[in-house]
Amino acid sequence: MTQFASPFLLYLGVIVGAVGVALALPRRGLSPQAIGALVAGAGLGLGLLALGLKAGEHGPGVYFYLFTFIGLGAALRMISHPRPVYAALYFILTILSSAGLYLLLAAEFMAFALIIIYAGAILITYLFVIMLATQAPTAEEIDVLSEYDRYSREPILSTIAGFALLATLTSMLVGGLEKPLHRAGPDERVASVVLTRKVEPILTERYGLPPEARVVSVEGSSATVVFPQGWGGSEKIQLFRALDPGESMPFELPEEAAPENIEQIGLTLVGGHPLGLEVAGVILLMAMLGAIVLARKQIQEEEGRKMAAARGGLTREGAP
Amino acid sequence: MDAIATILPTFLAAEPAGAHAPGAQVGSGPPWAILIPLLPLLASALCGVCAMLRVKSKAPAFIVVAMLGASFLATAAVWLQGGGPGPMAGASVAHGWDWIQFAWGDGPGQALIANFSLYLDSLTLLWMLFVTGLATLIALYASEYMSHDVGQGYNRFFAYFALFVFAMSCLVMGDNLLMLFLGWEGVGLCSYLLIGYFYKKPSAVAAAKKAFIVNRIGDLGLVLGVFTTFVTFGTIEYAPLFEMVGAGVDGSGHALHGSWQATWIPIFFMIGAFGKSAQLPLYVWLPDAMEGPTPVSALIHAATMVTAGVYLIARMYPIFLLDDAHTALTIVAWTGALTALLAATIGMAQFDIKRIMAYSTVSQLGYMFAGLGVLTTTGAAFHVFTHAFFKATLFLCCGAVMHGFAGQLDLRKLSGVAFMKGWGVVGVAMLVGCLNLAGFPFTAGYFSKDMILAETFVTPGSVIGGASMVGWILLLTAGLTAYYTFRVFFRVFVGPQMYEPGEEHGHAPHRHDHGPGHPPGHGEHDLADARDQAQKDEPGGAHPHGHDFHPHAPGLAINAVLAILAVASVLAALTYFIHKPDHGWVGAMVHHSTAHFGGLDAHHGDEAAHASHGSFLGLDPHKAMYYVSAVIGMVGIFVAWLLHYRGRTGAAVAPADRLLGALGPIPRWAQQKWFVDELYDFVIVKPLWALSNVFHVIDKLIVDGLVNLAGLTPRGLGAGLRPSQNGLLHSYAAGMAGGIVFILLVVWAVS
Amino acid sequence: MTEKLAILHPEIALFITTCVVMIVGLSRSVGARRASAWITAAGTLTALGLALRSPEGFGLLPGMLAYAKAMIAGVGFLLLLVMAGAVDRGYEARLLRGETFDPIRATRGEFYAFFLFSLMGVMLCAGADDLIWLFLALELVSLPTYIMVAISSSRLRAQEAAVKYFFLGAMGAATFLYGFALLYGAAGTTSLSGIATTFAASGIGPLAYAGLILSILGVCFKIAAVPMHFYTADVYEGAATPVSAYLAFAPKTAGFLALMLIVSTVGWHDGGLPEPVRVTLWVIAALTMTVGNVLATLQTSVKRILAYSSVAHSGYMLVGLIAGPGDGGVFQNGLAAILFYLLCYGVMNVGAFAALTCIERGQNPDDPNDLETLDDLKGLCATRPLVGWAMVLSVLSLLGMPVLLGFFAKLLLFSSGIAAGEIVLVVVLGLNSAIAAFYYLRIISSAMFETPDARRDGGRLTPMRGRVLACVVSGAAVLVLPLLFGPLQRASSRAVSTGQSAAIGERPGGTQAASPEAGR
Amino acid sequence: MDLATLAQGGLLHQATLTHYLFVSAAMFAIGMIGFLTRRNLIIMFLCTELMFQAAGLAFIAFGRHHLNFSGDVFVIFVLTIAAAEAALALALVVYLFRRKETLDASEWAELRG
Repeated sequence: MTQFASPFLLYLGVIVGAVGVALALPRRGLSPQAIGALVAGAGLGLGLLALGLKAGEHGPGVYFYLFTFIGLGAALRMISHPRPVYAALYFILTILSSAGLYLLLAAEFMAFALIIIYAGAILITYLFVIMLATQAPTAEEIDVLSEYDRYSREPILSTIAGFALLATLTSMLVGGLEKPLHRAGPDERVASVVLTRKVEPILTERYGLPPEARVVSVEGSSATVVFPQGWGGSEKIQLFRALDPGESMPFELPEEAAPENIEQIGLTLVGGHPLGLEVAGVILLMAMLGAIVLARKQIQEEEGRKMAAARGGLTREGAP
Repeated sequence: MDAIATILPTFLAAEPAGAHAPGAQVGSGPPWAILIPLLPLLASALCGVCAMLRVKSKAPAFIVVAMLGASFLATAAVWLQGGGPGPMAGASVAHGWDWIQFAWGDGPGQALIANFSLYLDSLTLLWMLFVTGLATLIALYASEYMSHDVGQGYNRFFAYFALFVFAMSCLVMGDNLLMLFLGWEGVGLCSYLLIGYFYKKPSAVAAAKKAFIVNRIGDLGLVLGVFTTFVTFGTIEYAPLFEMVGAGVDGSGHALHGSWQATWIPIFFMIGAFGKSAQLPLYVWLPDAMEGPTPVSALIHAATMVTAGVYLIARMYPIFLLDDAHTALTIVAWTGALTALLAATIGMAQFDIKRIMAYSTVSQLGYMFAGLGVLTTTGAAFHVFTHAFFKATLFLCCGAVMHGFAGQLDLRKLSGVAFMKGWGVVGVAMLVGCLNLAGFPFTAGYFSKDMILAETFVTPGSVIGGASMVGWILLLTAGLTAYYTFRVFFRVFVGPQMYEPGEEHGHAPHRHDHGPGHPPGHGEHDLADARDQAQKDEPGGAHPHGHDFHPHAPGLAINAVLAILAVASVLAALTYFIHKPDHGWVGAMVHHSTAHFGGLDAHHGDEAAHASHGSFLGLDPHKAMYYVSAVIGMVGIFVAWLLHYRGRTGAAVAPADRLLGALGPIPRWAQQKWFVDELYDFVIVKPLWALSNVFHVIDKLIVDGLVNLAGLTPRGLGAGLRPSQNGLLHSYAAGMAGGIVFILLVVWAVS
Repeated sequence: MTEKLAILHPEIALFITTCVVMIVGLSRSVGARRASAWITAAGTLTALGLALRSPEGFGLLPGMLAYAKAMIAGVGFLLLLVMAGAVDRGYEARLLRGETFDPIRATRGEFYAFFLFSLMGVMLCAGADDLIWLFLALELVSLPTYIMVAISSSRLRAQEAAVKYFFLGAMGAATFLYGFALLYGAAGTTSLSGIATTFAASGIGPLAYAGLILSILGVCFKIAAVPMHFYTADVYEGAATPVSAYLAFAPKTAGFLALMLIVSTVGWHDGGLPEPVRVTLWVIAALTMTVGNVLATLQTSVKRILAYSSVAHSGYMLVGLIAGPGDGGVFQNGLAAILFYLLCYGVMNVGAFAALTCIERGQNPDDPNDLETLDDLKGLCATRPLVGWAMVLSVLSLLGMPVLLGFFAKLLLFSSGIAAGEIVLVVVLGLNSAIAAFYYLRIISSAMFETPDARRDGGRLTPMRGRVLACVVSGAAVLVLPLLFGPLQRASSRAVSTGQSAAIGERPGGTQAASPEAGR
Repeated sequence: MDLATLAQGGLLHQATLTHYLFVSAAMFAIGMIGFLTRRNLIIMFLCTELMFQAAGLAFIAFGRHHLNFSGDVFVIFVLTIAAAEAALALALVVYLFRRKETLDASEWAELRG
């Protein structure tokens, strides 16, 4: 653990953070939320300092710190804000800064997917429901805050539990990285598929690979090319004539051949987890059905009442 | 079908039993033999389905009859395939599926193997032939007999009935002692359920409870026997077991002769057999078991289940012979003889004909045990075989009478039944049964009883202590048997025609054996009228028959079954003349099984040697017994004729009654079953009760306190934990979070 | 892809049935809507047939498919018998009478669809070879059950149960998801066998342990093990009894399959599990048994007793998980013991819960009360012998009475625990079995020996035959299945036999290193 | 440096990874604290979403460290499940709100013991 963090600072940061969060949660009586937020921020700073000091040149850039502070700060505000709508909006902020962190981690696709799906779709649903399920403001009280939203329940105990979890978890996480992790490396299959498709046009352009030829695999800096049977060539393609079908040909791989993020994800997703996709589809279907079953009540009940009332009325009127 | 085709190999795959290869001389039998037990099980399940669907027809009876018939045919097929109609050569094991296989080491005796496999030899087949055959016939009989219960308990009855046959075939056919035990408990359970079949009647429930408790004592013996066998031999499978017993060594190769196991294993098994086969002192449950429906009495409590004890001893005979002093066998012989005598004397004084038959069963079982004790497994098995037929006949006749006369079983209230319209078949069948039971010359019962009687005098007293004394007791009993048998016959079936309906006539809630409603067609008696009459009826008071009651003559199914059984009882005698050197067909079957004994068998080898081993008043016992027992039987019948037929004018009045005064209180004591129940009450129940009162105080003070403490600890802990379940979502979440932290901390601390 | 489809035939059958049921359930005709239960039954049985023919799968326990899926479909069918009509009782009648349309109750087709979805999820757990798959399967198990609880009854307490179940379940899901993230981080792959290979090759670090422990704890929610057990009693009590029966089997089975797969990645090498994992499971097992049993002793509601006993049974089964496959012998194979126990528990549990649903009382025939408290059970054997005895048999079997099914199941757990050297834990198991007698015997004595309270409504037999059938079939199975002990035990130990070679055989130098020593 | 590494813009050092993991763990802890302290059902569920997000961040960081995309793919599925769960949870909340006119989780505490 000492390799990547100074334990003292880290635990101090956790404790300070815990105090800050405990203070930041709304309570009856004195509730110094702003001070709490500052203290919690200091705790986070200490924690990051504990890591950053040991990281030296490997430390993350300034954007990491920016997104972290915004993200965790928004998360803290989310759990302490008495108004559900604001809480949800702060959660969106957390999501946005998470997306920023994703970007720093070179996961562009996931960053944008996160924003579109989470911030754009799921959270908006939340907002709808919050608005639907909150008491409508009355004339006297325009600004109704429910009792249960205004105050936290057992803030201190909960904070202790949460930060104890954080402390143990962090110890294990940081300690777990002490020994170099087994680095799994890219999925060879995926890289190969991407490259064969990318290398083909490059070869065609540079070496005049005929369109009939197919690159079947790329390894390091050599590609295996397969020619169709009975293929005769012109002068320009002389280079390949010497090669027998299935033979490898060394070539210089240009940088733009590198697979793009979205290609990699797509291939990993479809190539590696096709059944996961199916199951996810089933789950979504089930969720849709479930949401319908649970939420369809009100409208139809009213119609049912109307229908019943209408039927009753009709019979009453129709009866002599 | 595909699914079934897949299930079968998945679950029933008859993989070679890895841990144990059956002994070389025990081949593998036909795998379809497994159908013999499984068909009744299937029938039972189907009856359960019928019960579910509330079937209100006789469908369950037909299912059971069909399945049991198929089971009988399968038994016969196994027999014929194995060399029938004679005995099978040697034994074979039909492997059903691996059942229990525990191994805690590789050495011998470190594995408990009990497969669901069948041990097929001629002893097994002998038993199974009459078990399945009689069960089929009796199920057919019951289909009519129980018809008043259609739509109520009918489904249940046949489900239990078929389940009984399954359990019985497990008992008889299992190739290991665990399967025997399974069957043993299974038949006990079915017997319990069927005795208590009329569970709304307190006496039936009490009888079921009595049977249950008394049988548990016997079962304790059996469990000890199985356990000791396993500890001694390291196996409970017959094939390797008999191999070792044959060599006279235990599981680790030490010689067994003279060891404590050689004495005690037989004694344990013997106790088990006494419980199941109603021998002294554990016989008390059997007469009470007559509370069950009569077909049950016929099948379970006369023909099959109660002979399980005989089977157990016969099956384990090699182990019984290991003991050079023959302790267990001597006890068996004496217990058998005394049981036979005691039960016969009680039977003489009873008035309930079904109870008489029950005591007679106990008495005849005593004969069988005496036979086993004096080293004639053949005689015992032969008597089991003949007894199964004629006793089933007798019970079913009693059942027919009971069915027809609204539960009337008192022999003082019935007379001349055989000559009433529609009762001819019953009368003839009854006569055949009585002649057999009385040992009338050339009946099956005569031959089988003779064989046992003769052997008592053949077997030297040096081998089985007091064997000839046993013989004399049994001879006396034979006379008594003939007397009480024909006492029933002369009083109930012949003589002036007279009857008085039983208490079921109108007593709807108090059904004895026989449900409240009579079958449709007998709706002529008005229920209210009948109840009125029943109120006037004093129990025991002699009333002329009259009112609206008409006896209800047996129908086709009952008559057919009685006819078949009567014929079979007669024909059973013929088996004595097949395979004559082996003392008949049954003897041949027994001799080709493990019940055939090697060491002491020399004197059974040739007829010439017999005379030198024992004699009956200087004569060859075998020859002498033909005459002696015939004479004794005739005398018994004659006495019965004298006392119960000659000059009898009514049902209740017989010359015997005049004689009773001369005998003083003895007949009354006999009628009170020699006060054995009271004796048990006094010797066992009362002291136990007193003791239990003493213990109760101790119990209250100390044990209860301890138990309460033991019970309080979890309750206290629970009360401590209960606040955690306060119903609040947040508390639960906090508990979960705290738990996660706790476990992470524990692990962090450990690693 | 196609080779993976081959192992998914039962799931595909279930999914097709689901689609059909969803469509049929929308039909205008009452008769067609009524058919949905039959269609569901047919689909479940088809899945059972297909499951028995499952080929070997992939991943760590590839031999498990046939046994596990057949068990799931089989017990699922029994549960379906109990559940059929649980939701839509009386609704159709009321609709026909022209009373208010109550959409929350008009859920015939949907209810069966949720059941099938959930069952599908349990089956998918058995074939999981990847963390993603496992995650999706576990979610597919639970999400429908949340709705099933909510719609199982129109009473408020069903909704309360749904809230607790859903929200705590989401927290549990988040926990194991985080655990999965750390596992992925430690191994660099989501494939379970890949993780096992990595662990075997380069050891297991604290990161991996954190991941394992969080995953195990998260999945503990599904099996209702301490510390994730809090919801159990409330949810089982609040949900309609048939749904409680389902909750006691399906998520538990899914959870144990998942746990077996997760724990297989570290494997049971020479000295058993790696110490941190062993300690985790040990603590959880001991606490689970004890907490479940002691809380059950205080209850008066049979449903709560069964709920806490369900907690305790999870604790028993964890002993098998700690023991692991041993050296492959049937006597020592803890994983086989778990698979066998799950089957037995499924059957006994259906018997006990179904008996509660067989008798109805209360004024409202549309939404009657099931048997609930111990007092309700009084004299059940006398008044309703069939139901009563089936219940008594099931409960005796749950108690582990010799010669009944539960005895054999527990015997295997005991023996595997002893073989693995977990003597203390086995003693705890024994003590807990004794404590369990306290409350099980209370149920039995209520049903058998006490006389029914004359003032109480005696109740009437449910018009739904399926429940009685399920009850009686389970009661009979408890008696008859011991006869098939050998084949079932062999099937269960075959189911995990190949997994053992995969988990242990891939250990570098494992067997090779041992052989020269053996030679010397 | 091979192409796949290039595609992700260089190696992610363990020291950097610890930072991301710390943030993810903190997010998880805050989510849990929120779940424990808030009584509004909707916010409670938002907190579980936050915990899911924490896992997502860990997945992405690990994926970057290992230079493969299984982590990213896992996050796609996490998003899917989160959406499905949210749909169900919100439907349930609406349903419950209709029955009791409150979103207070402590109101649902009839079953206990």
